[in-house]
Amino acid sequence: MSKPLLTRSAWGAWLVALVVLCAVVPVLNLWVPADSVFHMSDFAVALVGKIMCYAICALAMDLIWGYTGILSLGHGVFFALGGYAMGMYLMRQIGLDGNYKSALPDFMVFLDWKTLPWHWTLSDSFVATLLLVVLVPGLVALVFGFFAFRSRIKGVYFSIITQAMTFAAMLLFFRNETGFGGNNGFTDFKRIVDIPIATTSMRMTLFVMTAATLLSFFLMARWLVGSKFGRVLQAVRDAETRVMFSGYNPIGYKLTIWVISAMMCGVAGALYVPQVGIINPSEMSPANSIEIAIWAAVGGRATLIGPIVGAFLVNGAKSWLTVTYPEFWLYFLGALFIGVTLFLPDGVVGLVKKLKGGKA
Amino acid sequence: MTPDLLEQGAKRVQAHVAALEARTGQTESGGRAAGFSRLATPGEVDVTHGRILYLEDVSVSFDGFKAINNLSLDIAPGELRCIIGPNGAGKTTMMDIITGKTKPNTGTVFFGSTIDLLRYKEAEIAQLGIGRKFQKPTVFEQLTVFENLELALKTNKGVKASMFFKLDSAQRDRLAEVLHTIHLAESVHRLAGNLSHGQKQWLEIGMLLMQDPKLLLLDEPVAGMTDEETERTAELFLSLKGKHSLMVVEHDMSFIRTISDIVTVLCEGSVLAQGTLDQVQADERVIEVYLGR
Amino acid sequence: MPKRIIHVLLIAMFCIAGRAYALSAAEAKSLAVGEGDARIEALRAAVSHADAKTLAFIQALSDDAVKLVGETPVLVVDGQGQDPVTGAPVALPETAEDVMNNNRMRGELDTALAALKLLSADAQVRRDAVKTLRGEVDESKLPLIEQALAAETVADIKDQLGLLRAAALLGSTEIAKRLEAAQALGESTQAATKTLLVERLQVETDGSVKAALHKSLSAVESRLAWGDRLGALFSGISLGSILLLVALGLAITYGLMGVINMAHGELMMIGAYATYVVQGLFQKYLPGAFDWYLLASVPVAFATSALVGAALERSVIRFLYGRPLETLLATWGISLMLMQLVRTIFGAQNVGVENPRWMSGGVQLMGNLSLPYNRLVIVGFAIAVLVGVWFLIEKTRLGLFVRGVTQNRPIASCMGVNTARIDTYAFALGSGIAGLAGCALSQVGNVGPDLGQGYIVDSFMVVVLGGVGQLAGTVYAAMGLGVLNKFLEGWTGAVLAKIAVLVFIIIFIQKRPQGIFAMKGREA
Amino acid sequence: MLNVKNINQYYGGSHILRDVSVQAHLGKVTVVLGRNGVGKTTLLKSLMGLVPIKTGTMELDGKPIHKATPYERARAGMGFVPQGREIFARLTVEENLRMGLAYKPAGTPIPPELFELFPVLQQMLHRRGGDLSGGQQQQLAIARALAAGPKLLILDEPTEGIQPSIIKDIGRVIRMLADRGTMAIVLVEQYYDFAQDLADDYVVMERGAVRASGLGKNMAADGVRQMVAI
Amino acid sequence: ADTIKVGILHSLSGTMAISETVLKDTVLMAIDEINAKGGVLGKKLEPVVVDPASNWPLFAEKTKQLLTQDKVSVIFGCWTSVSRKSVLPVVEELNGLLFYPVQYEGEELSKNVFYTGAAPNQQAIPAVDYLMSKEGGAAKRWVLLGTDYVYPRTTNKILRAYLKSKGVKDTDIDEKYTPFGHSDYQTIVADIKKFSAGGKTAVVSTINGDSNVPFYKELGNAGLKAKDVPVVAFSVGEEELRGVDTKPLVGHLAAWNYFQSIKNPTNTEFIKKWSDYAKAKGIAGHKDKPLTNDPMEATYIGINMWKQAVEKAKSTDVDKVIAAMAGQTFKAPSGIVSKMDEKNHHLHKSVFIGEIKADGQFNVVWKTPGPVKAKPWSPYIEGNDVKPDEPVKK
Ligand SMILES: Nc1ncnc2c1ncn2[C@@H]1O[C@H](COP(=O)(O)OP(=O)(O)OP(=O)(O)O)[C@@H](O)[C@H]1O
Ligand SMILES: Nc1ncnc2c1ncn2[C@@H]1O[C@H](COP(=O)(O)OP(=O)(O)OP(=O)(O)O)[C@@H](O)[C@H]1O
Ligand SMILES: NC(N)=O
Ligand SMILES: [Mg+2]
Ligand SMILES: [Mg+2]
Repeated sequence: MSKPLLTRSAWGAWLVALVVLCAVVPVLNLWVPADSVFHMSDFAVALVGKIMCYAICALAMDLIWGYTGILSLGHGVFFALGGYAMGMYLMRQIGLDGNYKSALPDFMVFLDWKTLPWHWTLSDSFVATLLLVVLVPGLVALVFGFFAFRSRIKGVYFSIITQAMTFAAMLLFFRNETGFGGNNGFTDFKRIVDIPIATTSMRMTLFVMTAATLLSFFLMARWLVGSKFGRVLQAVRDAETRVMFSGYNPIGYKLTIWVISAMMCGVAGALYVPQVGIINPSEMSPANSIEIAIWAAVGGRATLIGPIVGAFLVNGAKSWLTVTYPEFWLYFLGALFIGVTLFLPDGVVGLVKKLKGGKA
Repeated sequence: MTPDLLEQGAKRVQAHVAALEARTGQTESGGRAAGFSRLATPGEVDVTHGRILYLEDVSVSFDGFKAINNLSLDIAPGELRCIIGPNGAGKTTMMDIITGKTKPNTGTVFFGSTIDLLRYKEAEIAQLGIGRKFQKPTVFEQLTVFENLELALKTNKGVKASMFFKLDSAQRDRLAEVLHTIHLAESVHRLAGNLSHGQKQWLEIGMLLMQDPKLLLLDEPVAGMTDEETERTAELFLSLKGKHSLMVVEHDMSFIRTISDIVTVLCEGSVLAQGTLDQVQADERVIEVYLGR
Repeated sequence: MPKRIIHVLLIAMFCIAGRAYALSAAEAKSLAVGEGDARIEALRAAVSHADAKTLAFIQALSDDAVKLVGETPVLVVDGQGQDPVTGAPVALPETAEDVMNNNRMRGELDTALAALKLLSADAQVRRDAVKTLRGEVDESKLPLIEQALAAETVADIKDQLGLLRAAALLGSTEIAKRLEAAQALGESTQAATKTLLVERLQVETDGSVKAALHKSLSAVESRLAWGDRLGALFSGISLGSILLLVALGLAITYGLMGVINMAHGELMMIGAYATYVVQGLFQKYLPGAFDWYLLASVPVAFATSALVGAALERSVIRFLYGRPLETLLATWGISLMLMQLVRTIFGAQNVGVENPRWMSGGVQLMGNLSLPYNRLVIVGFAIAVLVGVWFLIEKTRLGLFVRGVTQNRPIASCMGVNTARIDTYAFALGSGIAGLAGCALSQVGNVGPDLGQGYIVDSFMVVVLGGVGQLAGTVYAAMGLGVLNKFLEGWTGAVLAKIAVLVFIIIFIQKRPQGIFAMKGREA
Repeated sequence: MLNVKNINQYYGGSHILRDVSVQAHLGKVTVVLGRNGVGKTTLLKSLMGLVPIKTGTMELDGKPIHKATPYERARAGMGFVPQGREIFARLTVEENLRMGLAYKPAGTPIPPELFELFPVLQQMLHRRGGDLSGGQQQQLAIARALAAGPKLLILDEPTEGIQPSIIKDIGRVIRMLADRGTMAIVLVEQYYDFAQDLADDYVVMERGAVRASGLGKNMAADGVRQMVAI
Repeated sequence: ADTIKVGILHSLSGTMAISETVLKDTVLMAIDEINAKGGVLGKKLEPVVVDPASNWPLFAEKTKQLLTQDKVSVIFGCWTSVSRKSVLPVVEELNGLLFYPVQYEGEELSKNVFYTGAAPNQQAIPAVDYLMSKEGGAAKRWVLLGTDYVYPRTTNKILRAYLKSKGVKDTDIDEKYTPFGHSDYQTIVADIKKFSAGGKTAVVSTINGDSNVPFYKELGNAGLKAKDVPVVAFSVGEEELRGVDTKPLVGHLAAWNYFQSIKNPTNTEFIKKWSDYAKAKGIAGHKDKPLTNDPMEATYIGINMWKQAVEKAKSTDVDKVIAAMAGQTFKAPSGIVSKMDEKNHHLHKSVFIGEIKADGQFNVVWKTPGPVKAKPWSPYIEGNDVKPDEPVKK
């Protein structure tokens, strides 16, 4: 009865997405002349790149919320931790090119710091940074999740303590003493692996990497939820006691998916920061974490593809409406959320399925 | 060092080892390594004392209300034990205690003679080989019947194992067999949430069968079943008897009659009477509190 | 304002009448125009021989009721110009400028007035005057203080005057007087005394006086420390009562009904804006009763938010029962829209809501512990709302139905309960209470479109920490967090205190995974 | 009294009730039998208006009720004991009973005979419903439905999980209530002997349709026991 | 194109909307005014309004969009420093032009940005000087109170160094921070009260927008009078006081480069223009009670100077406009002829100290004798002495 990872047509769609994102977009952006209708502007590339990072978060949220039934209001923190890990590296890459021509990041100089604080030790190594990007969110999630799941904290109690964590983390990072640049965070990046960052080709490289990451995370998630592991997760969501009495230790399962989900967000954050050029504690604001859940809900929970669609839909709408209706866009966005819940209980993807099902 | 010195040393060592060996053979446990009891093999239930489940002086109270009161009870391997008793006697609570859902205030609960159940958590207890059917049927509503059974299947239940799990053909056969037993072969791809009450009861029993536990705790398994299905359940339980130990809580006396050897009557948290069904049915106190006239 | 002038005149008649000097035009000018130093010198000189007119003029200066026409000061009485010396009416041209009094000048004016008021016939005026003079005295005021001390009959004022005298003597050139003063000041309960003693200590040369100063200082300090502790406790309770108010409505909409109501904050905001609107109406139509606008706005805030809540329930929420996570999404949308709606109607900026006069000031419990009326009122209000909610939920049929319906909607309906109506009532009630919270918040904080955003996280924390659906838990959680926060804040500063409280919540939930008042029992 | 004609009901796409017609009369117990999953519960839920029916009519005392909401039906005099007890877990026993009186005027006392019937409820009056044992909850559910004195009492497997002596009591109560002649009773039951003892009329369902119906006293003769077996 | 596009990048939603919305309207008003006089270089200005929604990365994204999609010639925008920091790399990379109208902490100088708000030496230091003077109350002890973010931290760092240079001991300085959105100032105010028992104390407040109302309400509650413990604020203007009952606050201070209450013909005209505009456009809040404030003035100066520079350069080309900006002058509503520094992209500004009046306006009690040149690199921060006073090529 084992299901294939993807059906044939889904593989087809996946491949098309891969080709479009990793080959067509670069061509349209880099080689099609700017005045051609087929040209894809840098701005559009940056926008799509950013939204793909969000989509990774939404996908991660789907694993933990959609499939396991654990609503995290703390995914923004994992995202930001990944982002900060990358940001520290990017700050170090500025080298002596900062305002103060110091090896220390500028904000440290003007706050009178004389040496790098201990937690910056590994930040000059790219390899270490790549590790930190997954390990730091992973470790935070592991410790937090271990205690929470062990204490059988469930439902909204879990959601609320993740929110408390989020809020505490945000305040902590706001403090200048914490050593992450306070509320300004990190900006003005110059290089990544010694290659200038503000070039079209570097941007495209980041874009393609993000696309590849999103698509492979999608496959990984498919595989996870398609395995018995995934079914245990859904069983945990439905009847955790029964899971225990069937001989599974739910803690291990919850913890595993929780950590995986956190790490995915960390990776998303790390890809996000060089593309948008700033990371600061407002990424950890409770509202941001809630938004991730909203993308997942809009697209359709427990569908994997839904949250990705949701991330694109909501953020696309936001980007578009803040320009076309700067004073009214919140009405549209609010109406979208209400409309989706009232009329599309299974999200946008649910609607598509229904329409398809109706025809068949 | 000279060769003879070496030799002397070797002899000393030999003597020492021999002395040690001689001593270990004289322990109370008949020469087994540990001096106090038999070697406990993890995951193995030691039933050499003839008891698979053993409760002694267990009490539990909720906000001052004694739901279980100095309860002592034991069950032999392969036995099918029926438990009856008035509503609120503490039958479900007793199962809660055995399966780790409720921690008693006092008392001891042993699985076999070596496993102190009070030290384990629910999932561990289940893996030790105790399966349970709840009074209110609990199945995974958002999963299909097939998936419900697959999850219950006795196998390595670790995270990694689950990720890479594939049904082998023996397991597949077993699954088909159970599906047949519980009459849900036609509903195999329906969501469990959409089953009727009785169907859920069956599915839950099926999950227990898949789990293949040493001891099955069944809380009102035939509630809401037709008489005919009740009979089939009785057959099923009788066929399990011997290979498994069963503890069945029921209020359906005809069902109890079909399956029972020994019946234990629980009342106000402790054992009121015990014996064959006829014996307990004749007991005035049982008639008074439970059967009615 | 005129009342005060009359009052001053009375004082003047009683006490200072008969002094020979009268206010001259030159004097008036020197008081009103020129460099600060010169004006202050003129003021000090004037105090020593003030007559009724001088006093009235000083009072007018302090009340900003003097304008300059060119270089000539003119009294403004009921919008009309008046010559300060002759009392004759004078023209008040458009171009007349205000006399500029900065803080320093205002302080001097107040001190001067207070010194003169020490001799008032009204004990309360004298008491206030002594209060004003605390920390402002020097030897130049000594004669006045001694005169007042000699005439004083009311015990507490006399004690205070004694301390005032001691304070004035502390700068004396005679060691004996300083010693006496230093000893006397040990009795004080005022923070201002501490300042005095500290300042004196820095310049004091005499050993024995120094020792006395030290002794008095530590006596005063230990007295003050108690005030500080109680003050921190009160701030904690006050913060707790605010947390309670913001959480109570949520305890219904979320705790009982299970709606993850992200628009809760916006319902509070609506209550606050309703208060603002009522304030505006009073300003416009009932200026005489302005001080009572807040009482009127309590029911209005409740009704407005309750109506909005009812409308939301009827149009959106009711389709989402049993799908709590969907309510999160929909109410988030509602919250965005409500905020923007308020921006569209009232503008993006904050609006001003004033404290009514009876809510300003406070009761002085100790020298350094005064409990502001507006905080006290809010504590009382929170208790009243709590009792009301408790009664409604636990003791009335409506409450029973609400609890029944929220637990099992279809079955409640089979019992004959009109569940749709109960749902609407319950949600409206929760929303209305949010409105009440908004009304209270308007008295201590911002009223702006994102008023609610600042409280939404806190209110959920309180409800959840208390145990969802547990009213008593909500109370404990609110008070506990309030007091904990305030004690930590005194110790670690606001930022770390907030972080510590959040960490505390995380750890606490580990110990009690269902909140303080965990739903005990098997079906938890 | 109750007249149900040709109702059809669907869950999503699946046709559950097919042209079901049932009657119940004052003073009579109508027993509905059938194997698991044939649609008995669904039928009762349709009667209460908890699930919508697609076609068909229902009349209570000659008035159509199939368009009424559940609470209107309750107010019209229908009392319901659902399968699986469905008591209000976080309300006390007393409050559960008071919910049963919801449409009576405020202050209506809980009928004392309920406590005579189910003494355990008196003992546990202030305990939370969810903490009761399964059988105690079932008793509570029955008492709750009786509290308001309905004209039509609908019971879905009321003996499930109840100790024999109380089953006997419940049987007596049902008989007594019916014999008073002021109440019609619809009883879904798996416990055949219990059902046969009580039945004035019977209905056997199979796959969502009525397979047979008749007088209770003819049940044995009609071979109803065989019908509910395979 | 037949129009010149002007980007407006102010938050219209989210936490900063409270402050920023009015700046959007100020730009729109100025654009109307310029267009009414025939536009610039014979072309009308066309505003492109976007809402970065108080979301810092969105500021960068919108900037990119304005510059590359809409191809605006100039952007007026940002309030918080972090939004500016977010935008900075984008305007530098795409060689855009940003006018930033808010007082800030300095420590920055970009070729592509013109800073029309105050640097610390144009606001903070004069304010402290005043409070130390006899007229200001001769404060000896200092509470530096701010919201925990970079602007207050940096400003306080500068102030601490400055106070030290004036002989103030560390024990006489109490630095305190509150989290963003902090709304309960009971403890802080009690602490200030306690601290002030140790000698004449002044409070320097860099509390951010939204927290000011609860802070001032608490001050009023606690009966801390301005004559005892004056509070001087750098982020509280007419707009912020709109939400406060000012009666208990009379005498507390603010330091700005502009107050609505300043009397001169230019300001009278400016206020009238704004009132008329607010009424005509029905701007909520302002149509009933029009208020002007320092960032509005800075915005207004900025757009007018930009217009003059474009006309001087006869082009909207960014480099040419930047060059033409040097030394631009404009008759500012504050009453001076404001000059853009030849080199450092900051305005020369007069500093005013105002005391709060009962009507929510400010009473100017002190001002600098003339315009002060900005020092974006504060000399009180180590290493800044060697910084060039002009943008360096990157
Ligand atoms: N968490 C609890 N809080 C309070 N009382 C409880 C709790 N759990 C069980 N009880 C009480 O303990 C007693 C025993 O309950 P239990 O469910 O074990 O009975 P039972 O024998 O299974 O009855 P039944 O046959 O009706 O299922 C009952 O009176 C019940 O009300
Ligand atoms: N919510 C639902 N959605 C879809 N199908 C359902 C739903 N509820 C019940 N069913 C199906 O409808 C059929 C009838 O169910 P119902 O509960 O009425 O059976 P029943 O006769 O009461 O059985 P039992 O004796 O087991 O209680 C069953 O096949 C069941 O699987
Ligand atoms: N630059 C400011 N005030 O944040
Ligand atoms: Mg039981
Ligand atoms: Mg049924």
